[in-house]
Amino acid sequence: MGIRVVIADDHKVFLEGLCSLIHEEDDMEVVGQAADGLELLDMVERLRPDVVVTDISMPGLNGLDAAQRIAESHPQVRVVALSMHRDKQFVREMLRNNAKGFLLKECCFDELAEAIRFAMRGELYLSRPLKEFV
Amino acid sequence: QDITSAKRSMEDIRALSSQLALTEERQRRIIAVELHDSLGQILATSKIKLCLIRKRLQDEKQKALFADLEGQIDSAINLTRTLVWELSPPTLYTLGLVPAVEWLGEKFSAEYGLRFSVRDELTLGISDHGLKVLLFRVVRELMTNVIKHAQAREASVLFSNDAHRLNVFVRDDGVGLGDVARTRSGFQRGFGLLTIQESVRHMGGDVAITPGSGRGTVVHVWVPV
Amino acid sequence: QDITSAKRSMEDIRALSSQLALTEERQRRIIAVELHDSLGQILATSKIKLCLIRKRLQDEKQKALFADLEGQIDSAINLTRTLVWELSPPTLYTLGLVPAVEWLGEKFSAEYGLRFSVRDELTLGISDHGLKVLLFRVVRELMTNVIKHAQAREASVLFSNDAHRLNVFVRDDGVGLGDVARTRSGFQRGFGLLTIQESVRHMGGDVAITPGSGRGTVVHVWVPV
Ligand SMILES: Nc1ncnc2c1ncn2[C@@H]1O[C@H](COP(=O)(O)OP(=O)(O)OP(=O)(O)O)[C@@H](O)[C@H]1O
Ligand SMILES: Nc1ncnc2c1ncn2[C@@H]1O[C@H](COP(=O)(O)OP(=O)(O)OP(=O)(O)O)[C@@H](O)[C@H]1O
Ligand SMILES: [K+]
Ligand SMILES: [Mg+2]
Ligand SMILES: [Mg+2]
Ligand SMILES: [Mg+2]
Repeated sequence: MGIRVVIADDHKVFLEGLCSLIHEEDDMEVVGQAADGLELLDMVERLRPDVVVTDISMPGLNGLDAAQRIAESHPQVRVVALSMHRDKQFVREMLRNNAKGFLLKECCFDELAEAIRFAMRGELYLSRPLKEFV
Repeated sequence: QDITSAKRSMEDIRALSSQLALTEERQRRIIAVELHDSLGQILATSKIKLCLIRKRLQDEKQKALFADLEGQIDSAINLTRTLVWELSPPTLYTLGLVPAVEWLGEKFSAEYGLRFSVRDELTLGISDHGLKVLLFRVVRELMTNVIKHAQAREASVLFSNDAHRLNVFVRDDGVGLGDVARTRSGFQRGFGLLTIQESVRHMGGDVAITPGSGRGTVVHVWVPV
Repeated sequence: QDITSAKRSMEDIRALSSQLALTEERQRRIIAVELHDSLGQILATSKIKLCLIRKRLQDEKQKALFADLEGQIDSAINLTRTLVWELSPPTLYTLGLVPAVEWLGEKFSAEYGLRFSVRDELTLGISDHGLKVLLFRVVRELMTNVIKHAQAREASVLFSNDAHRLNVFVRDDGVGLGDVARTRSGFQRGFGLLTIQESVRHMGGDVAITPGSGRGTVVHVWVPV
């Protein structure tokens, strides 16, 4: 069985696009789609995925806080952030919350599958323009 | 009686200028969120769709056209991001005052080739939203002044607090304000310092401007906490 | 001596609030122009490229994805246009004050279902750029007040002038301001009217608020020309 992924983004069309991309990869599958941080926590609890790919700006609970809670309650679940934000401060904060990757939304298509595989192996993956930040 | 009403007016006016700043910031924020959430997402989604189509393409010419198109969408995304930041920095709202000032320091350092360092010695968080927004505006204006007027090589922003007040020090090693600029008539040359003074006093704090040790300028802003 | 300095302060402050409004408007304008010129162009170019590629497509599935993609770019273009207007209406800069107020009147009429008519009896043009921008902000605030507070069915804006001054009348047939709101302490409930008063006085004019004939409110703003 492939890598079990839950993805979270409050933008439905974008979320579906991500699912289609993951669908084309042989070694992974989407087991859950969340529209906000709270729904994400709930799915992590119920589905125990291997990897979570999450947006940062979401209503209710944002991706930063969701990552922190996942790190506390389910440290074995690897979190990859996927965001429009491209500043050091966001990357740093996400890594502080134990994230295993940070993807920019415009880069994610080429890098998404790769980042998920890295996370699965417990390795860090950053979108190319962000590499200078660490 | 005249003096009392004049005093009342000054207070009104202080409230007014803070209020203006907050209203403006709120409007900017609304537009920035719209840009980030709606436009940014539409563009990101377009990029995904392009990617899905591209994977199925055979024709080389088509592929080249696609690469071009993806480049366009990338620049649209980057431009959107820049405009969002210029309108209203998401860092301020999501991460808080100090990270937002750090971000600004990095941006200014990169753009203007002076070193802007930020030190955070705060032992408390700023929960009041209005205070956060106003302090960011104040610090941004002071940092902009350093860039516009100081001819400094290094500058720093320090945040600290004790039990009663929160301090921000903006220091530079530039030319200094000179005597004229520190008097009231000096303030009238620009509106930045006057605006800062009014809005900080409205928060119950104040501003002190002194020469730096050696050279340059130190601006100390404090507000009660 | 205290009174003199208090007077001077009031003048400073009037200058300050006008200055703030102008600076803010200038920044918004810069961002709006960037959105319109840069982002708008990129999106328009993307649309053309999409079209070029689509014409070469055979596969039906690809065609469907493309239709979708073009829909996305169209909504990005529309959204950009809306944001440009919200930031800084191009009409104000290219056509002038009255057309910009007409545009706003139509927008408000469509959005809030009350009738906003605009009448132009001006025999002169407003060439001063700052005056144009400040008057637009004043009229926009008055129109917003009508929408927020008046519960009116009809409202109108009239521009007129004689040899010495330019007048703007904003009338509505709503609930009226009541006595409290017309007093100084009434103004303190909001900042809109206070801001208007300060910036109009800074231009050497003034504001008068009176009950409408029958019902509603008339706000008369005048500035010297
Ligand atoms: N860090 C500094 N170093 C040297 N001079 C300064 C510094 N900050 C301010 N000044 C002087 O003080 C004056 C007043 O500053 P202020 O911010 O009030 O106005 P401004 O920056 O000139 O214009 P505005 O802020 O309205 O765009 C400036 O014109 C400048 O001469
Ligand atoms: N056209 C109107 N009809 C009825 N009442 C009005 C009208 N315009 C203003 N008011 C009253 O006058 C008060 C003060 O208006 P002002 O524009 O100063 O503040 P605001 O609109 O309440 O808040 P702000 O403008 O700061 O967002 C309003 O709260 C409202 O009660
Ligand atoms: K799959
Ligand atoms: Mg989001
Ligand atoms: Mg300044
Ligand atoms: Mg108002």
